[in-house]
Amino acid sequence: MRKMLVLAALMASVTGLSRAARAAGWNMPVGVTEVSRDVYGLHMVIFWICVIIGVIVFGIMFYSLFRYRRSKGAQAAHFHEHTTVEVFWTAIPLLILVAMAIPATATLKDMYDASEAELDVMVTGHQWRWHYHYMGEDITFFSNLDTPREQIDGTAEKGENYLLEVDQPLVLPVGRKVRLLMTSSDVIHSWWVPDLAVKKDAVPGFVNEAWTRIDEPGIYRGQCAELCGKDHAFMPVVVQAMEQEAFDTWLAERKQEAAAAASGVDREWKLEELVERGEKVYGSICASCHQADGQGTPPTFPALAGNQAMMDDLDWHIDVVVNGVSGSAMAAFSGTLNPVDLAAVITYERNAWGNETGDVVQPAEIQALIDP
Amino acid sequence: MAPNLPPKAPLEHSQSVAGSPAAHEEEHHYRSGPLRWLLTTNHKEIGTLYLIFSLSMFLIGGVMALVVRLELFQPGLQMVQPEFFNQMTTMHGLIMVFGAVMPAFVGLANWMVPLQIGAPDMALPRLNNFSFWLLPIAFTLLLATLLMPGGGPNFGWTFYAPLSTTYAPPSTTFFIFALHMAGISSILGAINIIATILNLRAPGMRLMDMTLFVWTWLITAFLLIAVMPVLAGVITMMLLDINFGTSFFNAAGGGDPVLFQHLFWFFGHPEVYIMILPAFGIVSVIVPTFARKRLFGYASMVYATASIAILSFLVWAHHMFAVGLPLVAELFFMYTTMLIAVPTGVKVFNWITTLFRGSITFETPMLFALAFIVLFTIGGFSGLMLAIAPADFQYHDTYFVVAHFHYVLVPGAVFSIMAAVYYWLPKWTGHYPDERIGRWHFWLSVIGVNLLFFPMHFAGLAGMPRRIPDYALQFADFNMASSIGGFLFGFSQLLFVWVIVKCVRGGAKAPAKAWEGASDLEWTLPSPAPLHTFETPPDLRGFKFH
Amino acid sequence: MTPVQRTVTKTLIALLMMVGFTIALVPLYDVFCQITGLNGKSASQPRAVVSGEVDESRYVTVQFITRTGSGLPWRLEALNRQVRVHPGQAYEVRFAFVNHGKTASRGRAVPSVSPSEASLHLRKVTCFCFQEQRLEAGEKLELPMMFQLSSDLPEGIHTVTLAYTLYPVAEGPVANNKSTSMQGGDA
Amino acid sequence: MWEVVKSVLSAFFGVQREQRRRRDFEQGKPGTFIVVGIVLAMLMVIVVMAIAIMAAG
Repeated sequence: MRKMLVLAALMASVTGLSRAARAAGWNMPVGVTEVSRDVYGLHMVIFWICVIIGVIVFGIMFYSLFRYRRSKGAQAAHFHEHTTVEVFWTAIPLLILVAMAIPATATLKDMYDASEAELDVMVTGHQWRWHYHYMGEDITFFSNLDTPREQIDGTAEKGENYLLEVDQPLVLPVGRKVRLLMTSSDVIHSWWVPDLAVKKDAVPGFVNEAWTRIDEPGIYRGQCAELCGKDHAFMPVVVQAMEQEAFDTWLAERKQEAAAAASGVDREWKLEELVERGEKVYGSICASCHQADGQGTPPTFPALAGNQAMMDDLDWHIDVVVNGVSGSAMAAFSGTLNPVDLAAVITYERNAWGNETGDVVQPAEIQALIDP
Repeated sequence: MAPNLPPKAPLEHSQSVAGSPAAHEEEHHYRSGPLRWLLTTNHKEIGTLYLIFSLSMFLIGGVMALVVRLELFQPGLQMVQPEFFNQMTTMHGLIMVFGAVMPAFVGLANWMVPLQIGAPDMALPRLNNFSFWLLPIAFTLLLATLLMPGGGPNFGWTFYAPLSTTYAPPSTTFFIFALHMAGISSILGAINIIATILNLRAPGMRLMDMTLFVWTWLITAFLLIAVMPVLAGVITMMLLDINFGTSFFNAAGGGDPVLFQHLFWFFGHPEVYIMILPAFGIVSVIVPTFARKRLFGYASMVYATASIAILSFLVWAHHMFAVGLPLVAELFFMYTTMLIAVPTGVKVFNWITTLFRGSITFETPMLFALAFIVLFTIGGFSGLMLAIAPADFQYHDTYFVVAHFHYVLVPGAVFSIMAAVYYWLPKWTGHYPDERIGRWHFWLSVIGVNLLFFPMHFAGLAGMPRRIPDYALQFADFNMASSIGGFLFGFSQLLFVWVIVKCVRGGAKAPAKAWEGASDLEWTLPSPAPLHTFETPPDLRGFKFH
Repeated sequence: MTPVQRTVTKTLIALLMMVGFTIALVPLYDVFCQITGLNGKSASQPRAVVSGEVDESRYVTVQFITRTGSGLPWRLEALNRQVRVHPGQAYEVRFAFVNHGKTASRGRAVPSVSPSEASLHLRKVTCFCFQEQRLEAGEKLELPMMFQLSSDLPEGIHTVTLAYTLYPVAEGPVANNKSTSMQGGDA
Repeated sequence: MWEVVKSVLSAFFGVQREQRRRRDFEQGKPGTFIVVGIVLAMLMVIVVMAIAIMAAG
């Protein structure tokens, strides 16, 4: 009875301890999906197994170090072999491992079963932002880091979600199985949200899949987990989970917005309008490599300010932005930006930082180019 | 205890040494100055060169780590830009793995393998000289890439394609050449060690009479022969992809970036054991000495080492659980990885049982060896956690992994090297290392290393990815603690340098058998060991091994 | 030969074997991928339709995703974005290639199948991905892709995603080496 | 032969009795042990693979 009490007290203090550790942000989050809870469970089980083995092994070790000090007159014994003991300490870990492997296998199988998903989202890694495509809904957008440069450089106070905030989060409905198809347009990235226990590499040329079913509405933050170059630290993942109705409303709004953003392809745009819009696009898409001042970081990212080759050859400039450059970090933006944004950013680049070409690229021209 | 000296000189022993070492050693016997060190074929001098080289690389790589820790002291970008930060993490990893830890073990092998098996020198002395001198050239080239346009390698020490091919800086070709040279050096070193151990053992010494340091090195050498060609192959493919338009790792040309990771880790996982098996050997030699008791389960230790070596070829994809392997592959690699914990556990149990009912003293080498056992085991525990594939999705590529492998490599491999240096310094210099400074070095290192790496576990679990120059605010406390620990650990290594310099210059005279409980063959030689030892092999019939 | 030379010779032979093994690993990996479906690679050669039983008791959704890599002014569009098929049933879908560039160029669509286990059970009878395409400036080309999911497709798979990424094929002799001699299976 | 297999198996787990080891090293040929070791290692791979395939269902 007393043993039971001691055991119960021990258990209580242990769970209390792990809860405290979690609350303080010292432990893995339990997360908001069934899978993430399973993973957390596995993590804690294997952790406590390690702790128990550690206490026993280090206990014996420190006891020996203390008890058999020569300064206390210890005389060395002469044994150096004991088959029974050796078999015993080989067999016990083996059994523990087998016991551990069984639940781990079950959870892994669960994680791999992406069948019967109700929503498919294509996730594409770019240097250094994520792009989301709601398949079947024709909604696509980039998700860029939203932390101001001043906070990173230390000239402004850092916000609560420093480096973990984006301009447009991935919005998902709760309670529905969502399949995430991962790929990349350049190097290998890895899409990770700890609260969902989803981490999957985005490999260029290949498609990986993962899935999640979020239980609670909320905002869940993660980061790119695979070194992908200079701004690897600056491409967070933010998932906003909302109730089905709210999600449907969001979806409808998104579609309207997309239509509005793409509208005006046919009309004639003024230089100032395009430059104004282009500056925004440039800031969120291009500035991470070519820098806000257009100076780039040669030799990897060429300067745009004062780039004579670019200013002289309008067609080439358009081609590079629209179709990208093979084997370089310059991606093709024809599939990810609408014609208005493309025209705007090209016009901006030709008229900013002293690049006074006065060229105006009309969205209609780009539209004609992409869809002849 | 002592072998029956002088020996009854079986002639075939000295004849078996290629090209009779006595003959060509004479030619440089009278040489002095730098040329002597450039052309030396003596295993002790080459061993010393390796160790000095390794120490300087350890310090250079350490400075790079301090740059990283300095930047990570606080959130925000203060000291360096991300481009340079990535070069620092990459170079730190490459230099520590290929420039510090591996050459240190080769240096120890050069010094101690012939002394522990009663051989006059390494089997291939001239090759030995060549394989050493490749290293300074390789690492000068590697360091020089930092000054090239576009900077040095910035894609992590694992250099995953296509970041290291299509998107790499122009200096990558030089990085590949440098790595090729370091690889050739390792292969030649391994061939030499195998030839020495298999052929130059003194008469009467059977394989199962060898010390565990020699045993673990023999197995390590075979691992090197097996996997270094794979590394050479994979970097050659990178070279072709970058400069000759092939597409091994480029999806655009029909290649596969994941192939790179399979090849790299097929080399990389055995490489991990290359860096830890000799450490097992060192600890298995030091612990019995200061416990004054025979090593428990010698045969088990040898078998466990061989077992780990074999299993190390079957676990590579546990580094790639998140890459999108099919379920069956994930399960296979999860099971094999869990299996490898068993022989590793056996080793730890054996060391502890050796301590049990011993007669223990705590000289500096013993302190480092004991810290090794505890801290390496902690690294082993986190390794076991990482083996659980579903949980690995959360740990993978976070600071939890950084904590894991640093626990295995710093208080693991590096502490074992320090233990070995303290242990054998009396034999090398004839003086005991200063015990007081040694203890300061030990305690500051232990405190520093734990303060440095333990908080990384928490940072990783809380969600901090590795290889980032800037991080979210909830990781700030962990990183500040780590950085303080990093500086403490880093600067306490100056004490190590001081102890060594002091010991070379003088100190308490050491007798032939410098440690009371030591029983291996090297302790039958005078301290310091003369330049030429065992020129006529000792007769070991009747010698009491381990 | 002295014992040392013998040992060194043996070690060198082992070393050479490992070098050979490393070289063999690249083609072996491709073979391995195709046998196990690792990485979602599908066969690079056309295969014949197996006329067997069509499993009419269940439907599998097959999705088609098209993407364009950088450096090629093309667009690839799946004219049937999603089809529902019975395992065992042969089916034809159509894709449109458009070159909106001002010059002729060559490209290749690299396929990937998800989940990767499904690639073992996917038989492509005709596919534009088996060879590179050449399009004149402004040319539009419609190409068929005929496939069959074998009836032994695992029960658990309800959706198969086929992704095609367009990559440019550079003009000139180097490019030819690239896609033919250096790579065994080009996925 | 059975003795060799037993020795190699116990080696896989890193457990070996001094007596048996002495006998192996005095009587056995290294070649047999290496061959048996390789065969058993392959067998182990196959067994683990089979378990994985079964578990994956």
